[in-house]
Amino acid sequence: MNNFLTQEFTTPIISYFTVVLLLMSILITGSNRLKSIVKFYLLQSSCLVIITLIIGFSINNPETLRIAIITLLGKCIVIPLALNFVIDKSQANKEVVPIISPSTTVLIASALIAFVYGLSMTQNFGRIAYYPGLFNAAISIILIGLLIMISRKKALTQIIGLYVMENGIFALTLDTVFGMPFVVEMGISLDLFIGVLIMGVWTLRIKQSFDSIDVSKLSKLKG
Amino acid sequence: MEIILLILIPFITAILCLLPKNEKQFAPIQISGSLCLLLVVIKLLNNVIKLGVIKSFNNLVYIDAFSGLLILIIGTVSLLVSLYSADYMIKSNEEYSFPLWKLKKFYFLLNIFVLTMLTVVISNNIGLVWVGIEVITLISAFLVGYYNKSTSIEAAWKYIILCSVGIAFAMIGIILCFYAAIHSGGVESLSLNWDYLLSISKKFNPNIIKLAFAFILIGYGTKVGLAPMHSWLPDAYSEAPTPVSALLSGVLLKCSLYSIIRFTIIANESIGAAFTNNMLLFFGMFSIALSVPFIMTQNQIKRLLAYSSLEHIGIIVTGLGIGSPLSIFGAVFHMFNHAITKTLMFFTAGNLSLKFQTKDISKIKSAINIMPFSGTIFLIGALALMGSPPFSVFLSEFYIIRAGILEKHWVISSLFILFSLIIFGAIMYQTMNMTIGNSTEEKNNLREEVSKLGVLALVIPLFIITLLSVWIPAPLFKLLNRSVEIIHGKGIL
Amino acid sequence: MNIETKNIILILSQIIGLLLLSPMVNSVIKKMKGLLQGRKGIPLFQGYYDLTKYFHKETVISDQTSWIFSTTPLIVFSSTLTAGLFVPMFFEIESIGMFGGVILFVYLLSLGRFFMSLAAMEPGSGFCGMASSREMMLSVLIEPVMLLSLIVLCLLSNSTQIPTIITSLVKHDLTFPSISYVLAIFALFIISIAEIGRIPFDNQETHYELTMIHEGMLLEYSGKLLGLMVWANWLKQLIIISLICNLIFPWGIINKFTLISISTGLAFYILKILIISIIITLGETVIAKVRLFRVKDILVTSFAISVLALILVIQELGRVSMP
Amino acid sequence: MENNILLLEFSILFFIIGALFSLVLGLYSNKLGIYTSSIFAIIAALFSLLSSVNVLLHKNSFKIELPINIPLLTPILSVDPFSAFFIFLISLISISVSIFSIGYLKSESTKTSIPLLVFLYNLFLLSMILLVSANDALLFLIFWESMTLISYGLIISNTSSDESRSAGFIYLLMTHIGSAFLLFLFLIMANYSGSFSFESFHGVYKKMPDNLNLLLFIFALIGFGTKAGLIPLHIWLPEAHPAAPSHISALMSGVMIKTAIYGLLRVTFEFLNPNSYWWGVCLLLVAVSTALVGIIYASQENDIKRLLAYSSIENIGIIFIPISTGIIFYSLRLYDLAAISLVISLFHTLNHSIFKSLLFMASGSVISTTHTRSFSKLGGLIKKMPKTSLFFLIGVLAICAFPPLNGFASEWLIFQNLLALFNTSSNVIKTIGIISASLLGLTGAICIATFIKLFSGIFMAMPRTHLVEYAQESSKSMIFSLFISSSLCLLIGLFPLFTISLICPAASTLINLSQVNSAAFSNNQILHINNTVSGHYSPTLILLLLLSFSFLGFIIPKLVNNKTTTRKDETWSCGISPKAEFEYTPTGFIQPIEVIFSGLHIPKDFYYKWIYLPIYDVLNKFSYKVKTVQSGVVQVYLTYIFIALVISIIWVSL
Repeated sequence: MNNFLTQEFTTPIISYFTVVLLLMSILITGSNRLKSIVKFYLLQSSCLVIITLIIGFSINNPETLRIAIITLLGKCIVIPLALNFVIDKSQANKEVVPIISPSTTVLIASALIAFVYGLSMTQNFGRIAYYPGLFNAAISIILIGLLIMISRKKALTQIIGLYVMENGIFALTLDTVFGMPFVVEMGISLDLFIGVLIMGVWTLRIKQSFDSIDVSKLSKLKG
Repeated sequence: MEIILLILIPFITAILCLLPKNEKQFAPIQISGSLCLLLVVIKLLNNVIKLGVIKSFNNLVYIDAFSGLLILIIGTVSLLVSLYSADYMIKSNEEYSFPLWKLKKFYFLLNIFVLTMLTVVISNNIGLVWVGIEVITLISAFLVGYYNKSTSIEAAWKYIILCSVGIAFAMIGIILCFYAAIHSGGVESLSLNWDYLLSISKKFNPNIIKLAFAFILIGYGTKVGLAPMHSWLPDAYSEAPTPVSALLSGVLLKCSLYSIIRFTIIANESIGAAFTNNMLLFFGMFSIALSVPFIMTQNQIKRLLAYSSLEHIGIIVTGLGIGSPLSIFGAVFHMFNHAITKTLMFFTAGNLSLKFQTKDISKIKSAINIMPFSGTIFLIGALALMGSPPFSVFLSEFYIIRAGILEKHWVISSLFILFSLIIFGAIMYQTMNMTIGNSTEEKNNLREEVSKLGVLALVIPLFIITLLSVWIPAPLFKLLNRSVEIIHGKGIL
Repeated sequence: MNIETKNIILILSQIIGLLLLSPMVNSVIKKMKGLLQGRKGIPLFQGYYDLTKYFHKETVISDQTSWIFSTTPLIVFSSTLTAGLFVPMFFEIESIGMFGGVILFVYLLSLGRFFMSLAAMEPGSGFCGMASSREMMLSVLIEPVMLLSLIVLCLLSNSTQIPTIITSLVKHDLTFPSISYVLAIFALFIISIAEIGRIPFDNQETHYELTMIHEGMLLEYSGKLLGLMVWANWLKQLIIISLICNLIFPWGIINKFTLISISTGLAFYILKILIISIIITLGETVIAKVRLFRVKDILVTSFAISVLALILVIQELGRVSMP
Repeated sequence: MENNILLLEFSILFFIIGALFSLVLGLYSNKLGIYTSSIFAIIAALFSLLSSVNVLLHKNSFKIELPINIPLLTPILSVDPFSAFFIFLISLISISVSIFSIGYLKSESTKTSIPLLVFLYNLFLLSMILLVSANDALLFLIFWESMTLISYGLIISNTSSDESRSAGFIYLLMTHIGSAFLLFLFLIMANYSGSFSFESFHGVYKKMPDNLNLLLFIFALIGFGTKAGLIPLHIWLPEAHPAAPSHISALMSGVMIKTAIYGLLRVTFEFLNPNSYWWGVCLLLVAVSTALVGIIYASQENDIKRLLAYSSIENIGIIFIPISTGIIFYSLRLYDLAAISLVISLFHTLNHSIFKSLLFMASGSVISTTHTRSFSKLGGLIKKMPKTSLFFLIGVLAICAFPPLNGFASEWLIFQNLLALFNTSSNVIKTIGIISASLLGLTGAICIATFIKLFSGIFMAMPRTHLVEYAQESSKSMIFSLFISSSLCLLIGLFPLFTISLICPAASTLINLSQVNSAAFSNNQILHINNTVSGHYSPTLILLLLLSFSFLGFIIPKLVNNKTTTRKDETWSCGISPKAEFEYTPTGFIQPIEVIFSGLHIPKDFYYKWIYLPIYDVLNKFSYKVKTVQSGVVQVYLTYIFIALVISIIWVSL
């Protein structure tokens, strides 16, 4: 199939999905229930997969399919499953009192997005990307991920925050250097999996020794 | 050949460490393993010094003098650690009344830990380096949480979370770098190889490289423990079993630093040294400065050492930031010295806190009378660590200051001396409170204080740092000088 | 006769002169005091009677004491006498220049004082201890001032030899007497009174232990040891007096020895001594002994005076440029 | 020449061997360790003594290369007459101290761990000898620090006492502050000279901007002054000396603090070229006040070793007086006079080393037999330990500068030196010079009172406590070493010119004159200084007179009547049989002087309370404030990372 996905054709589609990506991360910041957070994460990942496919075919990169599949497996199946498993194990579904209330977090998140877009306009880092919108979105998603980790108390939410960051990074790779060399891809996704497992283990350990996964209890070591 | 062995030996040791039937059997396996490792390392270094650079496994492995130095550090420290833990881990296991499999787990993870660090320093692919460091984090987290107390779990958790975030940032840096590479006409398949990047780095887009460097510095800086990303460091060090703390501060820091430096070299090639130097200087001095108040008011022996590690990392980074051959020589030399000295300190501190059943400084009294050997060496080690001759730390710090003044960094050098004076005072005060003074407890004789291996573990590093203060052996000097050439372009000679 | 023998003769005669004259001078002062107070006063040779009496008496010393206690009188005696050689009576000895100047003079006196108060600590009697502690306090105040005032005089004549000072005062090319010189002498005079332990600083005749300073230190001495101590004290008194008088009236120091010159010199010398002792006596009769800690104020004042003198000296000599 | 090199190498070797052997044998048996270390030390010291004397006599100099291999460092020992003088001093003192330590350590062996002590002892001596002959700034620093550390080890050698802990800490901290300044000094000089070897430092001031050498001089003053114990940097001295074993305090006060003099003189005169007499004037003020304050503090002490420590501070002040006059003369280009002043200061350095070590050793033997340092608890020891008391008295006479002992010789010269300031043209210098002369006199007077207090307190009258009962005369070796030192006091006092002729080449190399005209000091064997307010002093003659006159005083009563009897009876104390309670206590003895100086007297802990403590407090408060940053909440830590990231991104985009 000779390339019908021209830049003109793909740009709008990509930008739609970009918006979805941003939206998902904002929703994650906004919501309280872990399960729903996981769902949003799932959605975000899956539209990352789609973006992968589109971009991949548009610059007809041979590795597209492989990357897409790995991502699908990792981000849309294994991680959400594992997270859900841990959530069930630790019977902790609701983020009770976050450090920063969801609404404020949302505001901050949008402020961040504004900041990033502004910065990229002045410095136009966007220049380096195929799709400037996606690039900016990626950066903002990374920051939002960090924001989530900062604003929440539950161990799990923090893990999810970390994965949102990973998504951001993934988006970044898509947009700048499509598909890094195979080894790295493998390595990265590998320790995403290891990561999630280990995180799960630690969450459970926290659960059993603090009988809750509320991280704010973990503040004995100071000074 | 050596390279394969280098990877193989720790692996095999790790496997063997799963076999033993009683706790006495770990020591011989572990020690012999790390001895062989050290031998291989020496052989390898010999080649490195002869050939200059070793590349193999179609450019997957790249060993030059600088990685050689790191390998040497890893080999030496891991040997010391094995010597020490032979005695210590048994005692502490008794203290916590852990089952045997805990020990197995410990030794297994220990070897894997070493293994990963080795892969990090010998691999040519910055992506692989990244993966390696991530893996190290995940493994060492288990070692940090070994005792399974609430505090140790907390420490481990913070360690994982913070470091993973840092690593994520590092990833961004790598991506940007890769991008820069392929957009300045680099071949994709090679564009993560360090040597290749270096060769084409002239053509990079400076803005992107700057951004990438910032991300890398923050990212790996978290792992290194540069202020203000250092927050996990004292917790992890204080909660981990002593041998692990020694490895963490002695080696792991250096490995992460190694990857920063590798990247700095590329950045310097493409955008000139000024930018990177300023950033390094800033973070270095900030780390030193931040360590001062915590050391002054510290009341826990291992946290004290942890913060002193923060200071020393600051010193090394400052040395790199000053950016003259001499200062860089000081920095790399300091990497080695700090590794050895800090290991020594952690060991002695471990002995003390095991004897007194507490990490609380105010509860440790008159150690030098109660356990003459460890107490004395603890005092001497503190002096050495604070950089007073005739110990090698003095030399490396001296070179850095000398370079600083030579490069007209008046303020930085003065602050440097001022801070190190305050820290000297604080740490010596704490140390003397712990070691000297009249005691209520009865003396116990040298025999039951430490085993022969324990003695070795303390005497060898002391000997090394004392020797290095008067006589730097030619091979080591070659190694250091070469690494300076690699980092700065020209050596001090 | 050659210079050596001449010097030796002169030195010997100085020694003998000091030894013989010192008891006399003391009793002269006492005599005059007695007359002034309307008593008959003591006979002029009382001093010699006392000494012979001391030398005949049995010596009783405390059983707490050691060799230091019993050798102290000798040391005090000899150090005082040695110091005495530096101060010309009425003839100058060239070779004295070889001995040492004012600094040595002061330090020899303080050597005597050191041993006196050390020995006073030995018997462990409260009175002696108190006395020696007070003596030390006095000496702490005296020494710097004495040095300073003497040094000022040295500067005037650019030499630390007392004979040289005196002779150069006569043939000094400065307008003489310069004010600085007068001030220095004044300071020195006050100090000397303190040095020889007379009213208002100390009272030689008191018999009340708690007020004794010098006498207090001799409390445990008896017999010939006491005799030596007393004699040494009189020697010191004579030396200081002749220092003062020779500085105030620097004339009449002879260096060629004919019968006439010797006799005139001697007569003139005795006259000077008399004048000084009259002044001292008058002072002692009109002034009362001051409280111990008031002594400080007087001596500090004289210190200030000599500093003033120093500054003036520097001004005056500023005109006469030096290398 | 060659044999000098050989001798010095031998002595270094012997020190090292002695250290190792004594450590090993000491672990085996204390006694053996003590003997080995002392004997080796004595032999080594003799070797170095010989070589240094050779150098001083023939005014030659030599170099030795050490087996040290580290970048930036030229491992060369070079012994020129100036260093040779200090080697001479070190070896001289260490011989007698080593002899002393044989007996002393045997009596002390219960308290401290002998093997470590003897091991460090030899290393200590070695480090000092290496220090004064180091020819490279980095090498100098290394030896300087090593000396500090070893002495620190010796101070805390009694590890089970809190006193030694605090003392050791203060010592370590203060000396390190000093060393920091030295580090700066050498680094800055190296910047201009291009290397660290002392040759390259010669005349480095020519390459510097103006007045930088003043700054460097101040650095040097602080750096070396800390070690020497200039006020207000002296606070470690009175703590460290009592904590250390007595033979070590003898070495520290006798020799170690003198190495600071060495350093200061070298740096000031060879590298920095004092070019304004104000340096000298200010230093003179510092010196005089140090001497005065030091002795006032000493006078109020009731602890033997603290008293001696304070008197060391006083003497350091006195040593600095001729140094500052030297600087004044040098800056006025009167090089001969400058050289003379240096000779004088070195001469007093030597004398102080001798009698101060004598005093410390003697008090050491008193302390080790009575087990107390506060001499208001003692008394009457002169009957228990007559020999010791005799030597102690000689030491006291020397330190109080009484003719004809060595103390007076140097102090007399210092007076003459101050008078020599009158030959300069500036009125300020004249005034200050003369007034400081009289203040020196004041110092001397207080010194006399102080030492009467000390001596009478220890040795005289009745024992005040039972501690004295079990006291006994100290062992042969101790007595012998005391004898050596005190005879040195006497000999140097009687024949100062020989010593001075040894010192002259040292001073002349420093100022690099061809030679000090030692005629300046002598006028046919009589101490005398040319071209000053003239003065003469002939110790031998004075001794002769004193002896003959005391004979006179002895013979006259005999002539009058030679059959008087002498009887001992108890002290008269108003009819009651005398008790120790009736005695005048040392405190009571000094009280009047205390009262007079209550005006200009600063409380002892002033420096600690008002200079050092506030700095500490500020730091501490600040630290506790900062400490809250590490709050233990992981989210906060994440925020830090976030902030750092944002900042650096902004930095990048700037």
